[in-house]
Amino acid sequence: MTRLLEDLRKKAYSVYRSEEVKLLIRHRRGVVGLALLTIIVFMALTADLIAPRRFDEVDTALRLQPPSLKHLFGTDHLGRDVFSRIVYGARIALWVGILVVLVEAGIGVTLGLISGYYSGFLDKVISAFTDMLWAFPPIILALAIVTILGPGLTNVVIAVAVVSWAPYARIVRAKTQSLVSREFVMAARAIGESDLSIMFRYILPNTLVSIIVLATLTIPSAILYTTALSFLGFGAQPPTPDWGAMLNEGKDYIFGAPWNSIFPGVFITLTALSFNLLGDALRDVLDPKLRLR
Amino acid sequence: MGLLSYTTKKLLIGIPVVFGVTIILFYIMYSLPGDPIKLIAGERVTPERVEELRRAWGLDQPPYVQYFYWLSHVVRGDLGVSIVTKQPVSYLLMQRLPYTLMLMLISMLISYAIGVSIGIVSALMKGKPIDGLLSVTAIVSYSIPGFWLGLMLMLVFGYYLRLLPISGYEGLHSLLIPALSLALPSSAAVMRLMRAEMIEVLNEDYVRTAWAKGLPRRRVLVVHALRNAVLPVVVMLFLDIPWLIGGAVVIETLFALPGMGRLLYLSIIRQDYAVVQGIVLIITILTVVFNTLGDLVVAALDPRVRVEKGEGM
Amino acid sequence: MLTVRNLRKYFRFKRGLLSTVQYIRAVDDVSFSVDRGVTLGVVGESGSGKTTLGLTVLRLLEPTSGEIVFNGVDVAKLSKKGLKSFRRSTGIVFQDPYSSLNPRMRVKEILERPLKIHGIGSGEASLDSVSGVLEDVGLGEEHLMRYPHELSGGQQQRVAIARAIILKPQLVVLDEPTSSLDVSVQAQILNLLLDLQYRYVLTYIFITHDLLTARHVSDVIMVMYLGKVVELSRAHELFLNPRHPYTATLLSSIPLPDPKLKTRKRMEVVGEPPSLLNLPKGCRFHQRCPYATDKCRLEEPGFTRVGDDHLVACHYAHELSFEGFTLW
Amino acid sequence: MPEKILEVQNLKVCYETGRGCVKAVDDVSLTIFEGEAFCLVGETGCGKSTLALSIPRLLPPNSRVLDGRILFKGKDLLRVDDSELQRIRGKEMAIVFQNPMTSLNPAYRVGYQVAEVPVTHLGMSWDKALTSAVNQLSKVGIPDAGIRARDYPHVYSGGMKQRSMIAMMTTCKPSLLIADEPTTALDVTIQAQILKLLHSLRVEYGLTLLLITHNFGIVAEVCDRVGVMYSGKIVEVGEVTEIFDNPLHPYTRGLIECVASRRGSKARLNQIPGSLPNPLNLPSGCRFHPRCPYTTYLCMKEEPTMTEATSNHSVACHNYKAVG
Amino acid sequence: MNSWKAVSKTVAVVLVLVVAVALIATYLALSPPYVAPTTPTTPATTPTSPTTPQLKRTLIIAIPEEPTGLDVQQVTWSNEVHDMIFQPLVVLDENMNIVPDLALSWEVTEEGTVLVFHIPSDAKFSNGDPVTAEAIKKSIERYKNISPYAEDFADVVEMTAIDKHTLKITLKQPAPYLWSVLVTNYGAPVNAEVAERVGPDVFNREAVGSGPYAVKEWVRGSHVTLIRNNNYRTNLPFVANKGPNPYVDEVIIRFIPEDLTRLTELEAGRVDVVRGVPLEEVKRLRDNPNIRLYETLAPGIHYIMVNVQKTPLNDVRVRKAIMLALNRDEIAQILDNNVVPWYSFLSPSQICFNGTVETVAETTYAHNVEAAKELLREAGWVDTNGDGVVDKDGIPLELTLLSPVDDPPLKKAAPLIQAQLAKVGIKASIKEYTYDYIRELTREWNFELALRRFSWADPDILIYLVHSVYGNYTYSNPEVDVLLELGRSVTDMTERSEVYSRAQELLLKDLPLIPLFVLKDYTAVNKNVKGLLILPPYGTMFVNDVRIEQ
Repeated sequence: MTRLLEDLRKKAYSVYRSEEVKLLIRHRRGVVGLALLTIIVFMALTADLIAPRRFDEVDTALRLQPPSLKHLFGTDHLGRDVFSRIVYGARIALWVGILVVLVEAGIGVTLGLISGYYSGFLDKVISAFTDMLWAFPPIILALAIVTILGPGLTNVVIAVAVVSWAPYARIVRAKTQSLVSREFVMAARAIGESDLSIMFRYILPNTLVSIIVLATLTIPSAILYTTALSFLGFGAQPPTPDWGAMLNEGKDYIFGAPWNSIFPGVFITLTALSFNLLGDALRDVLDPKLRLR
Repeated sequence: MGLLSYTTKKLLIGIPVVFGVTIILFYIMYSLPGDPIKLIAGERVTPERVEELRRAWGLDQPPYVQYFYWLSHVVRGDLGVSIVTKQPVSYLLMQRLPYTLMLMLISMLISYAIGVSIGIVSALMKGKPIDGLLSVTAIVSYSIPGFWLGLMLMLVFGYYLRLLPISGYEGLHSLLIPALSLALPSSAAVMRLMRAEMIEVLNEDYVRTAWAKGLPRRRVLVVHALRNAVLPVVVMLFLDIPWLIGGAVVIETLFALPGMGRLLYLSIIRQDYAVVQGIVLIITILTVVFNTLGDLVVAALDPRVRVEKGEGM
Repeated sequence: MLTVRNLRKYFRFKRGLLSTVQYIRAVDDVSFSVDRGVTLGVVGESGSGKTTLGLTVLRLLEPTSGEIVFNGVDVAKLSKKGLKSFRRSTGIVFQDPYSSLNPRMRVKEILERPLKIHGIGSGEASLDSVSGVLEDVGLGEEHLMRYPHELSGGQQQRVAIARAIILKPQLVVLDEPTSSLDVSVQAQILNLLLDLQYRYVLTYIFITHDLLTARHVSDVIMVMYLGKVVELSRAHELFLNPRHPYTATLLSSIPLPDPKLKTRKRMEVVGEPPSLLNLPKGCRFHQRCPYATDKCRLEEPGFTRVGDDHLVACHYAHELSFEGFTLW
Repeated sequence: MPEKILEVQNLKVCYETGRGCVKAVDDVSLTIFEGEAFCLVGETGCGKSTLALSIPRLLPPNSRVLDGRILFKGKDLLRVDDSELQRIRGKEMAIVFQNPMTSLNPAYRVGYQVAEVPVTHLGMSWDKALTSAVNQLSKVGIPDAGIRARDYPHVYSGGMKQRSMIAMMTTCKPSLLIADEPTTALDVTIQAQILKLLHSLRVEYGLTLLLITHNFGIVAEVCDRVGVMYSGKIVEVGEVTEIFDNPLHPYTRGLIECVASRRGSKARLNQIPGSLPNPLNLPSGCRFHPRCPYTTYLCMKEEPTMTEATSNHSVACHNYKAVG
Repeated sequence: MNSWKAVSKTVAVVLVLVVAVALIATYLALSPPYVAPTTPTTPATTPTSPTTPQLKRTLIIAIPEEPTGLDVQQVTWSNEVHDMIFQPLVVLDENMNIVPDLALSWEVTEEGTVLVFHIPSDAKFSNGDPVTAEAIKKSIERYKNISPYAEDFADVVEMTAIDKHTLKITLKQPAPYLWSVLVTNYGAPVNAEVAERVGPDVFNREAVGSGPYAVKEWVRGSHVTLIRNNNYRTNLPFVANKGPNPYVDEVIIRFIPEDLTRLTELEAGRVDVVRGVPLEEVKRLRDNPNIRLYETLAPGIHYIMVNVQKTPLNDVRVRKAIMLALNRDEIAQILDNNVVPWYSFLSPSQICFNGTVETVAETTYAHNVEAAKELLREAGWVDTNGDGVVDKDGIPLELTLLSPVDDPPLKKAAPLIQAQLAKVGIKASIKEYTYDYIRELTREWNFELALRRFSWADPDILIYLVHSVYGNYTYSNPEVDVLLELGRSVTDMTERSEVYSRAQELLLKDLPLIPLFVLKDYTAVNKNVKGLLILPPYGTMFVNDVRIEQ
């Protein structure tokens, strides 16, 4: 009996998944995004193998060499190999992007769930707070927060997350509100489910798709924000091969050694692009109605 | 509801937002590490002198006293004096604001002109190769960091082609590259929204009704579809202000433009309380005003908005 | 078994920032009682408050005032704990079967939740009662591991019914259980509901806008208009001898599936129901009633008993007859 | 014999989905005569709305007409150019949709939306058109039409919106009015009013009505002739009394019998077992055979074609004689 | 409802108006600050002798920062504009000797507690008021009252005008450091009478001094136009022209904060002199045949401040290891050789600089990885686990290096320093803060290694860095304290230099600061500008002999 059920479960699950996966595969842009992302993830995972040198290996004799076979992307003002730094930088970009999203989703989803489920005073307070955040140029707030916390990647992650959870709160709130009036929530109450159980068993799972899609779509902006902060000199500490920090260092040599600025930017763009393409595809397939703003 | 009371109401709602933002900011500035007085005092100044300066600037007071002091002056139109340059904040702002406004205006013109027109074209060509091409272009430009784009444009137009000034302000043409770097990523967002809205509206029942009535194609597309599709884009136009200002901070810093964004960046670094407060106050007020303007425009365009929706219990 | 007295459910409604609070009187002073094993049909058009009534009776909405006495206990005053045991003896089925099932739960989990919450059975035992109830509603074990979207509309509604009866409740509220289903499936579900009622001696409150269905399943029918009960009667009697002009209009408006009745003389009303926010004084139907007098415009009618178990809320319940019309 | 006003021949329409083009209307032929009221009846997803919308070519963009002809007054609508089509729509052929709530443009006043029609088709000036719009609105029973014409649609009730739609669509006195479930979203009392309005307009303008519905009650009340659809096919066509008194297709029979009628009470209803077939996975042979009590081996193997049972009654069933 | 139709129109009109007004307003607002640089039309009038080329009569100088005020006694920092307006009593020549400017001569008596200045009888402020002993006294009194640096004259107990042209300053104690104030424009007399009459705000806009040029117009955000002060007289020994410059009628000082723009303006010929040349551009400018680069060494060094209170940095061997681990030539290389590697604590542009100290330091602490490792080993730091980082008692040698984001040379050097330290097994992690914040952290002893700099012509600056009381920092050595205090009172310059050399020797043993380099200051000048003199320590420009050929 149980055996049979287990088999059934697996089968049902695979059917359910495969349909969406099939749709995703048919989504050409999504596949391109996935391929790009795979390359970047591959870079990040195998950095130690594919990077010809360490990211912090200084050799002043080799400084500001243009791209060549030996140094694919040239060298920077300290004679570090730009290609190697880019490869190691992929780790940071991915790590930062995902961490920011985890933190901001954590904040946003919790607040959104609470304010959507308990309408009334709590909702008004949270919504007002969200609105206020919305009206505030995010980069400025992030700048101020980083200044308080001190520079460093972790602090940048916190700062960016703290200023950008609003979309999550809004979307989860809206979804929750629409779900609360849905009949299955009413039915759950009719069988005696508690509030907490309703929130986590009935509402959260149904917002999950939106959250995942939103997460994919906010990773690029997280990356763009953190690199912007690094670019302004508030992010990763040298010699971390953060792409934004590389741009910050490279811009002094923009005319003499433009490769120092070109390549980090290209890779920031590619990473953001891969997530954007993937997120778009996910949205098309999973949650066509989702709006970011 | 009358126009006046509607506007007043919307503006009244904005007041707590302005207060909230300034209070939060004040405490943030207060908790910034480092001591602005020591920063301005320099290397050769004695501790007694530091204390004297601190008293003179009122920085020995608890933060809420400082806030109310600041607020009471703001109400009288006095934004205070920059601790670094000793110039009145309002003077500094007046000097810088035009550049930032101009930058924002130009970039908004560019991004909305590009975004709206391409969005419409793309929506009407939905599913055709040209739509795919435009959409991909949009996603790509959406993924480019504005500051890097600025750097590249600077390299190409300013250095290689020597067409435009590299940085600094030498006249309106100096704003072209910065505005472009601000506008391109945002135009992609506009285009995507415009396209999505247009496609959605084209699928609306009332557009089908318009076709069924036998109206000419242009009338259906412009009068019935576009009119409704453009609404969210207009809303976005007004809601985008904070984002644009945020972008201006980076772009102005990169291009060394004498605008408000760069002043803000410098003032945060130098902990020039009064200037930061003043700029953020202006930004928040601008945001609230533009949001209200946006609401008004929406209300003018969409008759449904004027009826207040009720709330259940 | 269930007696409802003077039940009211108002919704607050605020216009603008400073304007006064208004109330939507969705259910206004409704009283009735239902005996065990009986089906009470609640009939009305949209905005009549019939769904709100159903939800309020089960305290899924908090009543504004009034009593809901279930097995001698006032449900409206129940504590959290008491409410839980009340939930155990009641069930509800909604209109839209898909929307009433959590799309992220499998059928098995959907049906197990009530057992878990109320601490009934575990493991094999609960699985047995799940399989049992599935069989009752005409589904098999192959459906256990499915997600709701993998089922057809009829099957979904069967699952919803199974969830409502798995705790062997006494009272089940059926809120338009068939109206979103295909015609050919409606009959299946109605038959199922009747079978279950017979087998488990269930009491139904059957909410519908479809008079034909109401007549088919109900013993007693209550007609509602804008939050008020206008007529309450045995089903048979109501259809044979409607006494409220609104009931007569409703009956007369049903398109009957018989081409020969095409040209029957009908009872007609003018206009559309007013907004709930802007209810007329006096009888709520007077603006549309062809028989309305000044009395109707000023005075709200109370109930008049016109026969055994037949109550009508009309000033002229005794006078009016609709003999000139072929209502039915 | 009255003139044929509309003739649909072998129409095939499908919808693009992720899994190929799914046929919604499959090889349907249909003739409608001038002045009559023809009903297409069937359950959700049987293709009746697709059929209706394909006539004025108002299908959504993800649909495709694979084959067939739609002859309206002798012209093949599938092959006329856009400007010609524009002249036909709203002038000679009108359509009223299912959901009045979303069918009016929220951004314009109702009077304006009605007036657009005469301005477009009759070359009327806006001033005159607006006056005629008020007349038209009062004709369909909008009280205080002069004032209400200046309202925006969102303040109208559902019934009034549907009335305005009808007003808009009948301004040019079209010869064919397609009504796609015009009352499904409305309450019974309002439904009765709208049906009455349609009837009176038919009498006044002599227009031909193609009504799409799933409600057999409405069929009986409104129509002269009926076509019953099941799973993209027309399975039975005939005069309304014929269909009700002597249904030849087991599906038609089942449907009529399973409707809770005036007769029974608390008795078991006759029911059609099972549910509608999935259009992605249609049964072989006759599409109804898995649910049909009369199924034979032939039904599973071979798709039945339309046969004329009597002069005004055709059916697509191998065993119609046994059913009747 | 009808009002809404009106609303939509009103809104449309208002919007159009707002946009239009905004456009016009911004355009108007943007126009004035940008003044097209006036290229003075060649005077068609007097073609001087055929041998002398035609002269341009306006010198245009581009500087990065606009002064906050023109009154040198009210500002916290002064610049080229003040140099033009004001004239110090004395200045430093290129060998750091004090030479007369406004003053004719001076005497130091009573063991350095009395200074007597002789003022020329024809000395005048630019407005014609005579510069008398009384006027200078008033000026210094004003300085003591209102300047943020009033402390500078704290040791002055009495000032007396012996006669109209002789000023006697009595000091509490010998104060040789006072000279470093007097040689700058801070110590230059202002016309205190005018200042008193017009009030501080107006004087801050229209300051009056006795410098070679006088304020004509200050366009905020753009430039200051200065006109020749025909009352100007100087006693500078190294200039030929002791009166007003006959060749340059006007000096325009433009404020162009953007480095590249400043240079573009120079290359386009719209500017004659550019101050604050970004180091990245030096190479390019050097290759430009039309431009001459003036190079001066900064009056101070860039260094690593070490927290000598903290283990393991309290061990002098570790500090010496760091000193030896650094390859200053490499640092200079990545800074495009715009710095001079440095091993001691005073730069050649500072008073009391002694070249031998530097030579000795250089030989002692020349880059030597092995020696550094050996010192670490002696101190007990050995790499036992093979991770490349030396350790002791299981604790790896990890240090935090504070690096200022807003000091480009130090910021760039930081990762290289990190890499060089890694070669001897010291793991340094960089933390970037603003320069000012790092200064605060060091004051609070909340640091390990901090990249810093100082810039002041007088060696007395060291007292603020390494004195156990005045310095406030972590280092304390009574011998050094004594020497630095002595340096404040020794008036004889040779003797004083000796004192500071001894102090440096002690510091080189203790290494509370680890010197890195001395920065080169560059001024880019159009080759047509002849006779310009730029002198250390501050790169002060002397335009007395300038002629601008066309």
